[in-house]
Amino acid sequence: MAQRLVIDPITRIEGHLRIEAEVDSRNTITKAYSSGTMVRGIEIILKGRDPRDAWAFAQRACGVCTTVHSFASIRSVEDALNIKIPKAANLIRNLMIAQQYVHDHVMHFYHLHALDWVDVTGCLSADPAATADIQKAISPWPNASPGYFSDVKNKVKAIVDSGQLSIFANAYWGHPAYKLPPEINLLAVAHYLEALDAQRTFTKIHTIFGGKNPHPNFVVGGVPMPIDMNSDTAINAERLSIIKDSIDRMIQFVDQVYLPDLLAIAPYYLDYAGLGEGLGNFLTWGEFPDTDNSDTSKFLVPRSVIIGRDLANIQEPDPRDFEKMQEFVAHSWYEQSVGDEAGLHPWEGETKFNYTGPRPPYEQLEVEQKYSWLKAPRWAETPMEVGPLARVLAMYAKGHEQTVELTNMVLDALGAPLSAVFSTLGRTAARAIETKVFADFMLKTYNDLIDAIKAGDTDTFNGEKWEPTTWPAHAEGFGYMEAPRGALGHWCVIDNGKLTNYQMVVPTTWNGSPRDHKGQPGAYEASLVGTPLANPELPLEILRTIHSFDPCMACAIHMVDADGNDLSEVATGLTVCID
Amino acid sequence: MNWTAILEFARGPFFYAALLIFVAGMIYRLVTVIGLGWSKDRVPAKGSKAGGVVMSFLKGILVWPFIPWVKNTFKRNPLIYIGGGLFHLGLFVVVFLGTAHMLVFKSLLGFGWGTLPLPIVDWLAAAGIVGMLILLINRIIHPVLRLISGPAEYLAWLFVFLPMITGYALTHHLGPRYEVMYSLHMISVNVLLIWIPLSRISHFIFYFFSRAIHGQEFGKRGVRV
Amino acid sequence: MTATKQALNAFVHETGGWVASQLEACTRCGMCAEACHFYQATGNPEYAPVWKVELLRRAYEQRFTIFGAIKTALGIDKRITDEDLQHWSDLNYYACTVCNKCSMVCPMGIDLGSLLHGMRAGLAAAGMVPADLMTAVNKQIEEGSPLGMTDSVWDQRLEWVADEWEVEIPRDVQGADTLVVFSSIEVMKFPTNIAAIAKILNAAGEKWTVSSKAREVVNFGFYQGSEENTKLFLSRVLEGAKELGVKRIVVTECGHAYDALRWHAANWLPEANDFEIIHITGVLGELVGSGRIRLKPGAFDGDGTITFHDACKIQRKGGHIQEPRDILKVLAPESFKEMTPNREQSVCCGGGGGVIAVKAADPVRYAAFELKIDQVNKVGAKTVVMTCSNCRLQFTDSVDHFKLDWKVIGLAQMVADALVE
Amino acid sequence: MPEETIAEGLKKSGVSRRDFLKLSGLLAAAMGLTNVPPVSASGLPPRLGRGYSVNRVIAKALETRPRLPVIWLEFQDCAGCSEAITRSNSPTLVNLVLNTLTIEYHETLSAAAGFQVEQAKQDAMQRYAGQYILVVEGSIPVADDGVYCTVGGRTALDLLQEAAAGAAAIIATGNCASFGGLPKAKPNPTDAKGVWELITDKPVVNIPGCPAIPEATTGTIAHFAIFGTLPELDGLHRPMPFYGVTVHDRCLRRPFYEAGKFALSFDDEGAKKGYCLYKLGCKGPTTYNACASIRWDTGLSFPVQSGHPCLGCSQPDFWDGGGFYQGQSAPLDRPELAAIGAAAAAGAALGVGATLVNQAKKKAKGGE
Repeated sequence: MAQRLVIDPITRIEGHLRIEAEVDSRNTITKAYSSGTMVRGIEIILKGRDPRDAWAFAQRACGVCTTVHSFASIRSVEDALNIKIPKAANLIRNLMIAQQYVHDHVMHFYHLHALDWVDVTGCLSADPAATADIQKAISPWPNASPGYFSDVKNKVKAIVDSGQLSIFANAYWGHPAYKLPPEINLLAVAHYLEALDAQRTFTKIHTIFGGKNPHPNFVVGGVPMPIDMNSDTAINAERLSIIKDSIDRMIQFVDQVYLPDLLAIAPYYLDYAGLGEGLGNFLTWGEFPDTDNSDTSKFLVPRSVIIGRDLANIQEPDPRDFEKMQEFVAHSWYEQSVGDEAGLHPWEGETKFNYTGPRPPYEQLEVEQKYSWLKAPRWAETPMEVGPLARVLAMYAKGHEQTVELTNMVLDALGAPLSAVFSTLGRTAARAIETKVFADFMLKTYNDLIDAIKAGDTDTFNGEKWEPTTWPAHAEGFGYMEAPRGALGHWCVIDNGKLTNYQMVVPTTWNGSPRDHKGQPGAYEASLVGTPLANPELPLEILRTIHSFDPCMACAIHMVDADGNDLSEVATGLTVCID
Repeated sequence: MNWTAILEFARGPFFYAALLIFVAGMIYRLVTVIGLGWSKDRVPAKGSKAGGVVMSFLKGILVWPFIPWVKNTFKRNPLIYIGGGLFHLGLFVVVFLGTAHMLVFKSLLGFGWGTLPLPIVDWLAAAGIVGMLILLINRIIHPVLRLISGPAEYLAWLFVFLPMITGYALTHHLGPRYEVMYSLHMISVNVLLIWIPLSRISHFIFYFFSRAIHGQEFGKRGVRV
Repeated sequence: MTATKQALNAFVHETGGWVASQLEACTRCGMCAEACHFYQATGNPEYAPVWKVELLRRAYEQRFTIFGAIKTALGIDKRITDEDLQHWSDLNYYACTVCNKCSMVCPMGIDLGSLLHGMRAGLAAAGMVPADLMTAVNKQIEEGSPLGMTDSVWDQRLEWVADEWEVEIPRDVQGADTLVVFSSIEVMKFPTNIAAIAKILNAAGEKWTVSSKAREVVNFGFYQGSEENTKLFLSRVLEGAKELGVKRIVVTECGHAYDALRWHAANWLPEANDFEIIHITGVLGELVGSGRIRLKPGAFDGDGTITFHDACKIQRKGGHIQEPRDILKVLAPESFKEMTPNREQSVCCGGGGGVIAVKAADPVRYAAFELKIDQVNKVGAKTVVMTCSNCRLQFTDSVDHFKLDWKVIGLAQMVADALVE
Repeated sequence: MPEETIAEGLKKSGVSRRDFLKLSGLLAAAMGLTNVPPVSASGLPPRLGRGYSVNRVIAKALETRPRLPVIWLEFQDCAGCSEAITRSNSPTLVNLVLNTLTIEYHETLSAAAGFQVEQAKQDAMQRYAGQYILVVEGSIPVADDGVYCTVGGRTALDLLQEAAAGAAAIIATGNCASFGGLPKAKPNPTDAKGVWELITDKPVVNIPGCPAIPEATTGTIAHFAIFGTLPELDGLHRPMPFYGVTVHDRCLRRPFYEAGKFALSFDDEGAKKGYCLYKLGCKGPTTYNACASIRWDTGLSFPVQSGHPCLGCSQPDFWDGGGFYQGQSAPLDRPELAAIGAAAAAGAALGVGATLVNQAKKKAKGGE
């Protein structure tokens, strides 16, 4: 008899996501259901607002990928009102986006994902001198002395000895699926702590241009902060120097810590190069516009749709295509005026709550009916995976030189074929590859900005269409953003200066979507199917795959059998998710 | 209930309601006054009625307020001219050329205009307040004004004075916390808005009637206004 | 009907949008008081024009505004009583010449004169008019003239004037161009004026006449504030004019009569528009300006300073401001000097509006005249010229009262004296 | 078993006495005890530091108190406040988590998960009954029996009430937990509420902001850890050290406000010269927060410094506090033309009615 595992909460992006999975007698997952259990109705709240204000509301959809919704929002409004932003503003925005990637991915790798692979207590038997030798061999990173690693080891030991493990308590330590040698564990734990401190210095670009982080400030038509080399309250040489220093630190960390660590850890988990693939369909809206937001031909990350792993036939999706870009609510707690089976393009999208699930407290959802606050977005009625893997595939297929080189380098180092990227490990590697690409792009963008300033190109705001009196009576806009977690799109409709519809299709609605009108599962649901669990009471395998999508969540997994009884008292390995 | 909530109420629904009451009230006043009937003047004119109206407005708005001392009544009661002049000057400048108030109009009308630097507005606001105090003193000590002033006159004075003094305190961060003062300011503004159609403060609308009548009468008879 | 009710009826009738909008415009600033010669002379705050129209305002607010109705119902607003009417009757008939100076200083431009007239309408309807004034009104109704100028008296006086000054005064000439209507003040007290005007018109070759029917231009109904009586007296003049088929009516040196006939008659009696109505001052200006009569330049120079008194009804309310000055510049280029203030800003003589007809008002009337004395003394004039016989009556009476050594003279008389034949 | 004091805990985790005093100084600074200058963190022997005596008090407090238990719940949140905490500068999260606090439950921090973390929470609530700090992030939706936010099949309200029952104090971090925040913005589709609206029998400290300034959250927790009391609160339950004055009061652009010099548009001459952003909609004058004094990212900047008007994110209902680019003085609702028209029509209709009555009175001669 199939067991039903209930995993709740897994957050949406930052909040609350629930997964229910059916496991067969050989402990292999046969079906999985993904459900968002928290809703705020931001789309409803946005109706009737000033489009210029929308970014602030949308931004609060997520405090982790804190800029992405703002970008999608201002771009959708700029698209609707046909606003072109100045060159320098675009460069500044690209800097902010690139910083978001580096910050987010580093934190994800170390603080959300690493402990799926790294056994903290495993480092207690490590030899600090050997660890130092490994460090020196893989990277010029300065913290490489035996004494340093000895200190780290002692610190961990002190915590373990105190019996008060604090945030490290009760995890999967010692699980047989942990395969790293003690020295690599020690190396990773040391970098876990270093990354926690280093990430605080990775937000300076946001803080300088947006005033704070999380939730920096934006403005439709450009960026809020002016450039004036002779002002103490504008972008000047002092501010630029802080930015340059921050970029250098980020690049150094990626080059000397993140990438070497990935290459040091990955060889021990090559089995995950064949697990967790999921859909094989990928979507990107593209990112890093050159100067014109809408000229996709100059994007660094192309706008693309990949169907069935076919990298030879990549199409460019049109977000304005009413037939192909649709959201479905057949299994979502919403109702539509056109019936719940029909798909709606976001410009026509409706957000009307219709909760039909069990009254809380409940044990199980009615997965044959509606079971999630997430809608099910589909491209041409096909479910899509979005995220780093989609982006790296798009850049790789388009022949982006650095991406191709890095991908080949990683594959060579692991001795794996290209097909290995369609996997849990592939996602994790793709994240590291694009981090390196975007970190270098950040430096290039910084240099471009300096050149622009030298050339007198210092405008940061286009106010021609600022006043609502200059707007058309009716306008529709699409705003994109390749969020660290994947393709994000905002569709807005403006009538008489006010938003009359606003729909956000976010990466986690793609990846974490429930089934659609045809019963097709979303990416999470599909990727889990076929995953064997060594021990259902200690489902580390589920966490590794789910976290490879970077759902940005910490999950306490409640496992319940089909009768609703507790299967176990399991502490999952996912811990210390500072993010 | 906290002051932020009170402020939101005063700036939000209360202001909204006050504004609508003001609009409805003023329209009501206009309709009832006009509805009392206007008989046609069949008397042939000696001079130009239209010219008289134009002159009356030009003088009433652009000349007399700025050179009141040419009027022989100025000497007899300078306080009323000085107080009234300062008050109206301060009021107009603060209401129309003060940044904060321009932004109110901008949000209501959809367009804005340039404003004066804060220190200038500030001094004129102070002058306006002084003007109001002079007017009050004059009203109390002048025998005619004492005779013709009832509670309505003193209430009107108070309802105009409160927004001015709270506004002044607000910009100078005097007294209690900013949002408290801001709330009081907005409440007093709302009370004023509601009070205007109920009181003689509405004279700013009927001013245009009386000036026009005045100009027309004098123009008709060929007399300089 | 009680007096109060009759007054209220009249107030209600008077209060059109025209009156209401002006009552609404009042800020009660009290500035009008400073323009009022009676307030200036006495310091009595009740003489403030705004206070004189208080009952009209109260009636309007209580009748026509919700707030006023509520206040009255709650007892906050006082209802108008007979005592009030008596009190305001005193204020309006004793201490107001309806000179409209107050409207010149009102910052809102309120035409107080018309409001004050509205007050009189109410008081008249209530019968709250000073007895002296009522006697005159009744006399005018019955005898055709308030000064006892009956048909026969009129006949004799004109006869006498024609003889005395050897002028031809055409009477009841059918088809004449111009009907000249004298006031009984001139006929009875300033007959030289009649002779002077006759002389001038004859010299100009004007086809003019007087009418036995339209023999009295004075209109005590207008002083009283009674529309009915005003119309009655106006219609007598108009009928006379109609009978003779004249084209225009010339009002001689009488201020309020001119106001009533020129600026109000057409609104009550449409036939008034069949005639051109003009004041003798306008005619004089026309004749001198066009050269139809010629004057001896400087005829009045060398006899001390001459000044001109602007009458409220003829200059400020009648617009004949420039003509007297043009004439005086010919007659006395050296000795003519202006008082301050003058023209439309001039200070009232204090005797108009029927005040001079009310014995009880004498003290305030003389008090008000003291302002005029100051004005004239300031300019050092010994001769005061004017174009209104009512002003002239007030001047001659007060010159007597104050024992002044001034010469008071009508403009027409001066013109006649300086005629070059 | 006696509770381990913070000092003992620190010692075990390899923190030296000198580092410990250094930490005390940082805590003091974070708590707004401004008479403790940064020199106390300079590494001088403590007795030579100017903040010596205050440090001693704090150090003493840390030595004698057991580590403060904390339970952290997330409801309708965006994780922005948790995210912000990771950027806390003084004290840093690492310091707090490893040395000062014992975080018993945090969906994103706890190593333990699932049933075990639930059990850990239950255990902690019993073991530390009446002693633990409950930190709440995110608003609580109460519409439709709370179906809009469930964790493990239980509603947010259910979980909050359970955890609040034994809390010594409750800290609501961020505007959502404090005042309802974004979810409560009109039309408040899920009937979201702030904690203090739901829990009235316990002291609730609000640390609003979107997100809360991390030092305000950590500083408040540290205050309780050290002194065992909460800092003085304002009328909105906000701790005075961080919410005592407005952003406007401490703003670097304030002198230009006083001088009447304003930026009229982004990137205009005024903006470049650092003029006041009031005309661009800055809500600084009514916003109580420490943005302009503590600033963000180790004092690097804050929104107004970076050219954007203050959104007013530490005030209740700031989402509905007028457009973000509408002047602070602008009314919150602009009557639609239709509303103005309706008012005018109502006035006109009443006026016409009154006129009919008045005309009737005139015809009837209006007698008494």
